[in-house]
Amino acid sequence: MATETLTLGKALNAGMRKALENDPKVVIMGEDVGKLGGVFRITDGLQKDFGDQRVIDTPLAESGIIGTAVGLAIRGYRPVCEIQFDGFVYPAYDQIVSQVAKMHYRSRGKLKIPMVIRIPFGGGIGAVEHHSESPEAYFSHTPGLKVATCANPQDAYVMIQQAIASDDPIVFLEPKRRYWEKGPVEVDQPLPEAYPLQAARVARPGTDATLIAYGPMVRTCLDAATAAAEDGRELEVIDLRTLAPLDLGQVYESVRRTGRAVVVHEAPSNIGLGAEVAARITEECFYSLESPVLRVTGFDIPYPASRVEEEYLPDLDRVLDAVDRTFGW
Amino acid sequence: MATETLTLGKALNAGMRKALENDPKVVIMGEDVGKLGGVFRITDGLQKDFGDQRVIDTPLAESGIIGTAVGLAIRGYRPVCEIQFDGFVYPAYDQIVSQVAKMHYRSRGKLKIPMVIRIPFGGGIGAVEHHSESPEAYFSHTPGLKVATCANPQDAYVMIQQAIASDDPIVFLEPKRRYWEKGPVEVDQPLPEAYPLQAARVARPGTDATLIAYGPMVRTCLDAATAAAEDGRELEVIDLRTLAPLDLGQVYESVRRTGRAVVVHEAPSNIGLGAEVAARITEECFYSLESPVLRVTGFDIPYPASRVEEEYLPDLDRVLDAVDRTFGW
Amino acid sequence: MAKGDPGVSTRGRRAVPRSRKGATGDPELVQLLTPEGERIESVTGPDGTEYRVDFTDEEYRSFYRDLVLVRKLDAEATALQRQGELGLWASLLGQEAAQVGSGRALRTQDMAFPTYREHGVLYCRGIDPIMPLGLFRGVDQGGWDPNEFKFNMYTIVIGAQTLHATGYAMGINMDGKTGTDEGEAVIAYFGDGATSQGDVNESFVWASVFNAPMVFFCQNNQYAISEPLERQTRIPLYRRAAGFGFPGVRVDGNDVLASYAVTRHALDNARHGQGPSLIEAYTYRMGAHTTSDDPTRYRIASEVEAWQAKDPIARMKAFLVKQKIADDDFFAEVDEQAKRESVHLRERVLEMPNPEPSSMFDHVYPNGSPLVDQQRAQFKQYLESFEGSAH
Amino acid sequence: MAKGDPGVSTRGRRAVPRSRKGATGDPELVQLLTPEGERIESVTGPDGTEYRVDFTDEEYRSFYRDLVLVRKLDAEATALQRQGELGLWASLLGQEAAQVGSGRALRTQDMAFPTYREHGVLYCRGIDPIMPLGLFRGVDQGGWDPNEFKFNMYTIVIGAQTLHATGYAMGINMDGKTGTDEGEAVIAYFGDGATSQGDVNESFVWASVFNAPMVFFCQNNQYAISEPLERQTRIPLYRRAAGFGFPGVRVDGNDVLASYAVTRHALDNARHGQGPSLIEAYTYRMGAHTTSDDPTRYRIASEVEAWQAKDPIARMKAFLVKQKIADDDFFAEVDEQAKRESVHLRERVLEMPNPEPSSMFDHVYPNGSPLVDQQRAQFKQYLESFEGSAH
Ligand SMILES: Cc1ncc(C[n+]2csc(CCOP(=O)(O)OP(=O)(O)O)c2C)c(N)n1
Ligand SMILES: Cc1ncc(C[n+]2csc(CCOP(=O)(O)OP(=O)(O)O)c2C)c(N)n1
Ligand SMILES: [Mg+2]
Ligand SMILES: [Mg+2]
Repeated sequence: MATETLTLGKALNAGMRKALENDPKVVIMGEDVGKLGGVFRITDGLQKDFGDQRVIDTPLAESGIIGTAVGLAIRGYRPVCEIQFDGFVYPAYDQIVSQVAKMHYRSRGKLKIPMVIRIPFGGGIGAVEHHSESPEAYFSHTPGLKVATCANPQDAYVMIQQAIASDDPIVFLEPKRRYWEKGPVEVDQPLPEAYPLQAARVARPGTDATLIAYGPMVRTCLDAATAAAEDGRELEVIDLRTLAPLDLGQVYESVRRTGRAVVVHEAPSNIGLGAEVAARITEECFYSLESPVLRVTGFDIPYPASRVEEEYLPDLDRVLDAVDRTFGW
Repeated sequence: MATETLTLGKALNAGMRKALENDPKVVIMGEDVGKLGGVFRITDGLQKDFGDQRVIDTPLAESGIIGTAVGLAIRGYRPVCEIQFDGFVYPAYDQIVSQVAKMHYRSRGKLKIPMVIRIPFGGGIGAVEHHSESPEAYFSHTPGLKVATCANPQDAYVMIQQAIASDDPIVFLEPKRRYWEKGPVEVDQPLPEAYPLQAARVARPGTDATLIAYGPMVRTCLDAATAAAEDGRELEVIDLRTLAPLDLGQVYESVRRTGRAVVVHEAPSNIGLGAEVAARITEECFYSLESPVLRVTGFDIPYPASRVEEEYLPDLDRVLDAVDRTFGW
Repeated sequence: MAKGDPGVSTRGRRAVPRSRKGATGDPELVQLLTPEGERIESVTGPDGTEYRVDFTDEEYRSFYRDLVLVRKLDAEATALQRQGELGLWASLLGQEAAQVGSGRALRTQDMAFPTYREHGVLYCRGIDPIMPLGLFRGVDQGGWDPNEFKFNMYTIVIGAQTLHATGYAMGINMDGKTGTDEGEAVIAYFGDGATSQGDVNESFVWASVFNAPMVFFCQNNQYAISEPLERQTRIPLYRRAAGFGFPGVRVDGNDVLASYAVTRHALDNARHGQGPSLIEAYTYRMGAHTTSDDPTRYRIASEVEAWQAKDPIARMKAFLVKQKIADDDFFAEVDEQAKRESVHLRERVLEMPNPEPSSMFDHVYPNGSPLVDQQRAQFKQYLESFEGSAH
Repeated sequence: MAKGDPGVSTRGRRAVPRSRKGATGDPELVQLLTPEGERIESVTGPDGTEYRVDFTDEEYRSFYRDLVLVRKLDAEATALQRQGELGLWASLLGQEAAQVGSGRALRTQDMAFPTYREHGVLYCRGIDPIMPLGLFRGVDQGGWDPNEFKFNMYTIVIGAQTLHATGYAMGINMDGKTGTDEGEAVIAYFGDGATSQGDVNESFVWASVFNAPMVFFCQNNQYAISEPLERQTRIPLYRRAAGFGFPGVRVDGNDVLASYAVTRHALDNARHGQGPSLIEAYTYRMGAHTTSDDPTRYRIASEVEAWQAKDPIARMKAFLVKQKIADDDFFAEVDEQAKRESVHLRERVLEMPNPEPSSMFDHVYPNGSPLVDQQRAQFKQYLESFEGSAH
């Protein structure tokens, strides 16, 4: 099998290219996805090679992007919509939660909306307001949507293809601060079955406590685990990958072994994914827990100005501090 | 003090009337709020008495309602916006989460947006799609917004006035299936200080387990407690009232006594308020808990057709079933 | 299956007694049949398009039949709601001509995107009128396949469907399915109130930029629930189109012939690659917004009476009578059929079963979800725990 | 404090050499100063409005000064970004005339709602150009009081501010503050791309229905990041207004005099109770969309060159020289001032302190929140736990 070293962004590009090649019904649409290749260049070169009927520069209107994509899906297309930044998905919120999420249900299964909504998400790139949001809880709380994210180039490459091949509407969150991180990608392995999307994976095995993360925070947790190992503490890191529906079997198994868990995400704490993961772990592993499940998250404030974002974002130290607290409970 | 018997809907009307009388900057705006008095008649008679500059029938566009209300707020008005039904707030989602929630922060406190966004929410009235949603988690997860709801006429009357008098932007969720429930209202008591909004209250004291609810589910939990009492089990019922920020002090106190807690809401379970309440209780009362905090909620499916909504909505039996399970853990 | 496709703009087969070139009293309004039942042979729209229709007697009668049938079925649904058999009903009363005219103008290959009120269009598409009643009864939320019927599910969120229609029409272009008589076109229905929504205006932008083969069909029934037209616009709505660079026309929405002619023309333009256009069907909602509404709170009886005089069915009947196209036997027979169909509808509504409670867990995702599966299983178990008990 | 208020449409004080009635080459474009620096005495807009300006020499020079200053300050900000002192910069290069013309047309009592690019308007309002730099440096997100400066915070979400502007203008009506020369008016800035957003079109609906005293000022700089105008519209943008029932006009956005005249006229109409209007300032974004952008990917050099020939400053300078309104000393002095101000700006940017980390917890709510307070306290405690450690 051919292995290439790609950045996460290039892996997404390669995955979409494959999808465009394999299925003539796949179309990519969004603001600046054509000649520019998107502001992050994730669609770079695709319009050139597949034409402007397959890779469509749209008017500047997010509700329009998602709403017309619904119409294209009704006609049998498989639209892959790019939202330029996390903070700009909200004009499309109504179309996403009231239409995309519900049409299959409304039609009692007669209609499928095989749409992927790609959103670069999260902070850490020094951007201005609205460019660093983590909206995953909004979408994950919405029945009818699936939500996925990737933490490394290999997953990016496979998961974007799976998402496009799946008949479920999928919000695909791309960890923008990791776009430039490189890793090995097996480029011509056969696509795993479209469903289930990649389940959670153990990113690093460990025995003393369980770190649960996804997207951009997986790297942070892996770094934390490396640092902890130097102090003789073995942390297991689990990358959730699919955020809705959550796949927590491995998490339960891990927590039953370790007795301690810390969930890490950038989004605000209050009613975030961490709350759900904590509540479910507690239900499932009640008698195994040595301490409550702790959360290390963004604060419950609007995403702050970039010069303080490093203090806002969970980092290695805050993760290890929480681990310490689980031991001191 | 004068006590009147009012429905919850009439109590809201009376509260808004007071607010319009007391502050010339208060304006009510929304679809059909004028002559019609709103589809639920909550603004009945207000346009007649205060004129169409104070009670404004707007074009049919929710983003427009909230967006222009932001502008009015910048000019010093205190807009009270009515969204006709829960399912129609999403076109305004961007204005709410990116503008209303953030302008105070963006201006470093120099600008206030004293806006109330009234939304009838929840199911149980036999309505068609989009008319029975429980969007509270979306707003409660959003820093910069406060979220409140009321469960009886007295609270409706006081809290709507508090919300209007507060400088914070507040999403005010009205339990539409309770609009017609009657109760005593002290109509001329002085308005408690605008902030804090009414904190959580013990709606019924008890000793054996704690039920935590808000809005429409408070009545359901009170009924469950009555039924449980017949079987010799005393359930404490706590009405949260303010959903963001959550006021859980009384909840912790209660759970420390009872050792068992069940959170009840109509919204889907996954990443709902119940997850947050459960996660926080577990953190705060870890060693007091006899069983994990359980949740009784709507299912993680789109709100179903009305002929099955009774099976979808938490009811007395499902609440008691969960209480039983906390005892059997 | 759409109803017959009589031609538009062909030579007249019946000499109509009153033949007048140009518009009626209102120069902005395309009309081919006056409220008194006088035929106008042809009329020139604001952009110079000449509209005329020439139907056989048979065809004229069938228009009348459809109008009567959709009104009667609608009345039956209202009655069913009053009797508690439906949770809600959004009546089309007064808007029959706009719906039958436009609905019959669709060709078989065309796709329609309705709101929640297009029961008349649905009927003209040849669809069983029982289809949308599940939604109003509360036993489902639509539940049909838009592609099977070339008729999207009802959309309740105001304006959302106009973007779906536009995307679908973009797909027609992408499939290369325009440019011939067999070309496809889309019609998007919406109300006067909907014209204020961002989505509707975005759909105008997109349709224009992508030259989407579609017709925006706005039934201006003068109200959005309680709000009169002036809460949405200060100029006639058809002129909105000019702001986006495509043609707009106002048609007498109580005139089934003009509604047909204008829609057919616009659809045919679209299918031939000439892009979108907007039709404002000027009409009136004679009844309440829905059965939950009380229009006496916001409009006066005299206004309703004035519109009563413009009734779409009365004028068609007057025309048929004056022209001796139909006699009393015919009218009686149509009434008879309407009655039969409405009784049949009622019978079937009463028989509509309630959904199996656990079916609410079905069709959340094409590929399913472990969370939903788990909740379904728990729910069944929970229900079983009551079996044998007094519950 | 706004700059001086020279009159519009008053009698000329200086006889301009070339005086021509009517439009320039492009009949849709209002122009009072050609790219070659020729003055056109007056020009008649599409709705018959006659636009003319008559300024003193002093005033003409001050326009030039503002143009040069805003360009220089903008260039300094771009340089600061290149050196890592700003995180991002959205340059106004090429759009100086549209911004200075419209910005100076505002009267003191008027309120402006900018996007993220209106540094020139801000300058003309008399606001210290340092004000928005905190946002681009990443030390704050605006942080000023819109009411203090009669200039709203920059808005990044495309189009959102047009609704805020409309609501504010509705408030002017509610306060009874129109109908006199002291009446208030609002200007809402947005780009060509923004015209596709639902919010912008909703603001057109609302402004029209409520007769809001406001001017929609669209800087059509031909691009929305990489997307050329035809991705947003197939007709000239100023015509959008007609679809909503208010006037629209296209002005040469590289002509500071015409930009002033058209804006002043529209604002004065608004303040006198004549409602909203739309101005399309036809211009060109000479630089990148922002410092993050690479325009070579989507546009060709020759296009940029063609617009170079229409430079707003060059034409003003040519006019001043030809008319002997200004001499080399003046131009040197202006350049000197520009340099001084930009150096001063730079110095102050470098001194801008990073925010105290725990200040991020401030101003989430006017009335505070126990949750935020708790997190602030925990955060401080956490930071303290490192004190003395190697961290
Ligand atoms: C986004 C949204 N907001 C509000 C509503 C509630 N609502 C239902 S129908 C209606 C009025 C629609 O008026 P119009 O577009 O003129 O259509 P009509 O009902 O008159 O046919 C409103 C406000 C809705 N369904 N969707
Ligand atoms: C709702 C939203 N979507 C996308 C963006 C990203 N974005 C920033 S500027 C821009 C282009 C704006 O074009 P235009 O309105 O013409 O203004 P210009 O930048 O040319 O002045 C885009 C797409 C945004 N800021 N907001
Ligand atoms: Mg209507
Ligand atoms: Mg632009």
